[in-house]
Amino acid sequence: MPPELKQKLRTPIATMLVLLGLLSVNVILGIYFIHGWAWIPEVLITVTMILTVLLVAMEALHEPPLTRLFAFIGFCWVSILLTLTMMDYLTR
Amino acid sequence: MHFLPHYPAQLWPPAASAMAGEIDTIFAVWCVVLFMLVAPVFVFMAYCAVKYRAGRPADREHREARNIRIEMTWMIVPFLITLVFFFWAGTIYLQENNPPPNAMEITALGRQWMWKFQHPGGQAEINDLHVPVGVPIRVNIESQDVVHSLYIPALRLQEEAVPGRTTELWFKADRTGAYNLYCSELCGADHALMAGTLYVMSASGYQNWLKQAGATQTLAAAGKQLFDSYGCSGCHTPNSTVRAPSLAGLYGQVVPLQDGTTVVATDAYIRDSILEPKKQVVAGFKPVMPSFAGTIPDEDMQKIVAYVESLGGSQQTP
Amino acid sequence: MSTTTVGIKLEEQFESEQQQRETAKLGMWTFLATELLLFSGMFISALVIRTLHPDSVTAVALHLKFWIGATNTAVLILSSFCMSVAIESSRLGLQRIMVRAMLLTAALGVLFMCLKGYEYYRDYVEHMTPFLHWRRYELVGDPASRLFTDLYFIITGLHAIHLTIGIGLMLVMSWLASRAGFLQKHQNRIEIVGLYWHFIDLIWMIVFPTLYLLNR
Amino acid sequence: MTPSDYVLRDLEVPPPVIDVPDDYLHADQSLWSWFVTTDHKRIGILYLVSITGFFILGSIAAGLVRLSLVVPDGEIFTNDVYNRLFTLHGVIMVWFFLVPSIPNTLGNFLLPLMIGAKDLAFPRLNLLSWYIFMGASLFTVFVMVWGGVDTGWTFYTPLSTQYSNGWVLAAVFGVIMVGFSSILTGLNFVVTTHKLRAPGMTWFRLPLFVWGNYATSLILVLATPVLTIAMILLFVERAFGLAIFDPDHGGDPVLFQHLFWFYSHPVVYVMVLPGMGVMSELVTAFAYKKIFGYKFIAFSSLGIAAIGFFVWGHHMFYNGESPYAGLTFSLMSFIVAVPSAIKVYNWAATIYKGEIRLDTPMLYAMGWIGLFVIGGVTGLMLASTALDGHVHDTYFVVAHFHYIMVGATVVAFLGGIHFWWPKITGRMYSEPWGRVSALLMFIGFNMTFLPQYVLGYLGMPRRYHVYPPAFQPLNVLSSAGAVVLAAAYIFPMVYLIYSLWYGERAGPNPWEAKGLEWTVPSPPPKHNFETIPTVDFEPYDYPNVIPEA
Repeated sequence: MPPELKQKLRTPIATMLVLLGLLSVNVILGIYFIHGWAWIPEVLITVTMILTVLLVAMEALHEPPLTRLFAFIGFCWVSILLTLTMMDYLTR
Repeated sequence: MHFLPHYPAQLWPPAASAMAGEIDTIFAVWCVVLFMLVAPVFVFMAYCAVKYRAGRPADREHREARNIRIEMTWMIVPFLITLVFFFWAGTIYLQENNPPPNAMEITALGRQWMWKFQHPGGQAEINDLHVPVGVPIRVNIESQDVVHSLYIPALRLQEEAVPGRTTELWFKADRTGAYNLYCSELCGADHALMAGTLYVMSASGYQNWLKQAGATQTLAAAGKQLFDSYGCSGCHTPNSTVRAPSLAGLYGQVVPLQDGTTVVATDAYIRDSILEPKKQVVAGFKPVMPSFAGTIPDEDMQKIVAYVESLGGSQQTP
Repeated sequence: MSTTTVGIKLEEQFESEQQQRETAKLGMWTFLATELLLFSGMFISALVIRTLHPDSVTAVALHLKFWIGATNTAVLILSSFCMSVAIESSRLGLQRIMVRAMLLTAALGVLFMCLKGYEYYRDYVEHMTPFLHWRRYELVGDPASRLFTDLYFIITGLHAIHLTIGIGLMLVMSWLASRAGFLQKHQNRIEIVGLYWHFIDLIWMIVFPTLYLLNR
Repeated sequence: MTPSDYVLRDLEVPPPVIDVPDDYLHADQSLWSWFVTTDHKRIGILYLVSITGFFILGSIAAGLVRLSLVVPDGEIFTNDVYNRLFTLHGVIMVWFFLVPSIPNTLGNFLLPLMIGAKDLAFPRLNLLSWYIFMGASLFTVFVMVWGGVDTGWTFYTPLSTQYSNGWVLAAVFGVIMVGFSSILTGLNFVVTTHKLRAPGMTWFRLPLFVWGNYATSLILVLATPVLTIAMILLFVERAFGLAIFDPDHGGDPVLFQHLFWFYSHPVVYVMVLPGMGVMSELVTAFAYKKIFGYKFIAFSSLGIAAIGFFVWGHHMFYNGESPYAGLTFSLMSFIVAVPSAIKVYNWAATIYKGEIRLDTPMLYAMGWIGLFVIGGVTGLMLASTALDGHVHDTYFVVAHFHYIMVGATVVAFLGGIHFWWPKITGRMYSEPWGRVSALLMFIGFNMTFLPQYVLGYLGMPRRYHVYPPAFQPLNVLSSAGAVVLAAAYIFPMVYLIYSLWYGERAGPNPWEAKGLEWTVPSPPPKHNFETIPTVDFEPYDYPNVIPEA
């Protein structure tokens, strides 16, 4: 394991640990907190996990702004589909 | 074909309710706006094509490539004009979506290729709907199989019959008469035959219709419509392409079966051969008839059997 | 470790290597946006079914193997880490480490598939497979539960298909990358495959809460 | 080229012996070279040939539907055959002709030429998308002709999943596959427009056709996956009984409608946006004048693409959708009409004080503007919620979307084909015949679809095999119009193919139009530009003041 690779791997190891940590928090929430509002922290944690993978693991942070836009445009369109469909179902 | 034969060819559909009149006014004003927007475009283009034709000397000075003021005006102004229609139509849409509490309830059941309407008094009718004039009526629409859509042009209204849910449609017809009623959501082969007639009758007319409805529409007459809609007429009529035993004068006859035995055609036999056709196959015919167990509810079965029994010697083609 | 020069073969419609790299990355990101929208159609269906039939969805969620789902998520996070190792070493030209890291990623992918297969087997044993009509369905009393169970099978099935494609891609890439001179010409491809692999992990990170976690 | 200076060919003179130039058409004449080409120009022509074939097939299906509607009791075809005919017409026209029509033919051919690139970003992907398109479409057309599908192109569940006995599974599989082809093409165009522009070609120096094509590709990339998943869910529900939309198990058919229309409304903008792109080119070239309001038109393309994703609920005002959702979708539908209005008025302003040459493309362009305004405003009528209660799923809707799809997209497609024909083939079509076909199309089209507006308001539901006898006169008029329209389609096919061999040679810029594609020789060389041009001129830099002749 050459030293420059070890130096380069610092961020991937950090992301892995962060992700595993968040996962375990979610798992604990899933096991012990089965109240009505428990989904709010779980969704927040999932969103943070997604952002870490997107920005750090897939290096969207170091990409030119255009690629970053393309990384997020998919999520915007999902939110369009989500909000308007749920608006129909929730106000029916 | 059960469309109204005497439906006169005219260029404006009859309006049978106040709300229909209001929707007509929206449409009329929209047509004026359409004309206001389309005509100038055509006239302007013709004018330019003539005036600024290549080679014709014309004043082509100070031609701008952009003019924010003009562009903003013809972006905002048409939008504001059209937005009026959003609010106008929106208010009616909201009225359509909350029926008055005291409305008379009618349940409409859409099934592949027929409508079945059930009046509060229990009277049921196929495809046609008799309603009193001037009374708010709420139609609760259900579907038994695919998505249908109860559409009454004269009331300018339609509502999809979504299986698994009850959707509703309400109206207050205030002009008596007979109006067409359709299914406007594609629902299979005979989507076009799912039509019927809405009879708006005076209050008294409606009452005595209700009284007779129980009696006149004999089981046999109702059975005949069910006989068509379930597709029995597809095979069991003389001119059908499928070879199937004729039902003319069947009731009470002795029927030779495939396995050599014979059976008397009682209503139990007719009922059984509808539910399990393959059990007692008539001699000389192949067992191709599908079983209707589970698809025909027993109150319809009772009408169909009554119809088959009523088939005298010669069977008139439906 | 001979740090060989790392670069890519310029295709004729590009002006510079930089342009070719960015174009390839942009193309991959656009494709991943379409994949995200593909899966989001199912996530929204899951949400709609949950709003229409909350209790039957919870009934099904309690039948799902929560622990296998959790370990699978961890397995994919590890595989995504190995993929980062492969990418970093490919940038430094360390061919052998890169190939080993890619094989490890593929191995973790296979481990995920085995766990998934075991989970399906457990579902089969627990009569949680409504679409097998010859087998009595566990919650036959509650028809609406079928919707969520079927959606569970479709989402995890489609994700598994994508993962199999990913593993296949990874094996082919590692075989190609193990040959001499690969990194001089096609280092960019490792990054593209890496993006795809991270994305599969990202999709599973949405699948895990939607199916297993939120409805408990 | 005004008719006065059109010289009739002297037939006795033998056609000049031409040495084989090195342009993309003659570079390699073998059939094999056409099937493995990665040259965007050849793939554009491959698409042109294949979608013309599908257009003919779809038009035949439409002709038979119109024939069947001549009589009210539908004696000509049985109801099953009628349902299968309009489904065949719908699926072919939507997925195998309209979606690929302008982006995949003219877009493929012109995009690299207009932005000054040698080829698209991913040439092999471009060829792969053609093969996927051909495989999927031929398979689906065979399935729908041989087996027949009677669910309409909308495949509404539970009819398509449980009650239809047509070959729905195979057709749905075909539609999923053709969706991949659109995604790949869209992806290719988006990345090419971003990354492969010539030095100096900033976004505001791009021709507006490229803007339209870019906005279309964005929609293709962002909408098609949702169609794919809707069709996959339908496929597995019908094939393996995995109940998702199945009402017997509490599933909601309206959920399928949501997923389907989330794709299917943006896809109608995929069909019209490239037409708008072609329009900007035609109007500026034949009015010989700078475009009026370049930025407004460019951003309105993006506006339509973005807002187009917020409006799909206006197809579902009356299927039990909540009234508040209905009102929101209705409001968004009114907003999405604004960018279209800007474009139309800006083109009218471009024509004002121009140097107008009424050649065939200009006739198509002017017809386009008129028909699109009618189509657009009737669309707004449909978007007003209460009015939709009356005219939803009637012939009013059929007339509205034909005014947009035929009146706008097909007219722009024909206008674009005529305008760039000399560039694509190096030959000039015959101008008088062109004008005849443009006028004939305008007449035939209006004769076919204006009566349908009236039929729609009278309350004739769509997809009806039999209808009340009172509607027969208008239906006969519409069917007669369809015959004239068919003639207006056959004309261009004849004289355009004729011009391939007998048309006169066209120079690099027969219309004296502005744009990078007109700076290369007429059938452009294989690699478009010897040296990639640096762009320092504004788009459409027609002289501001016409020098007096």
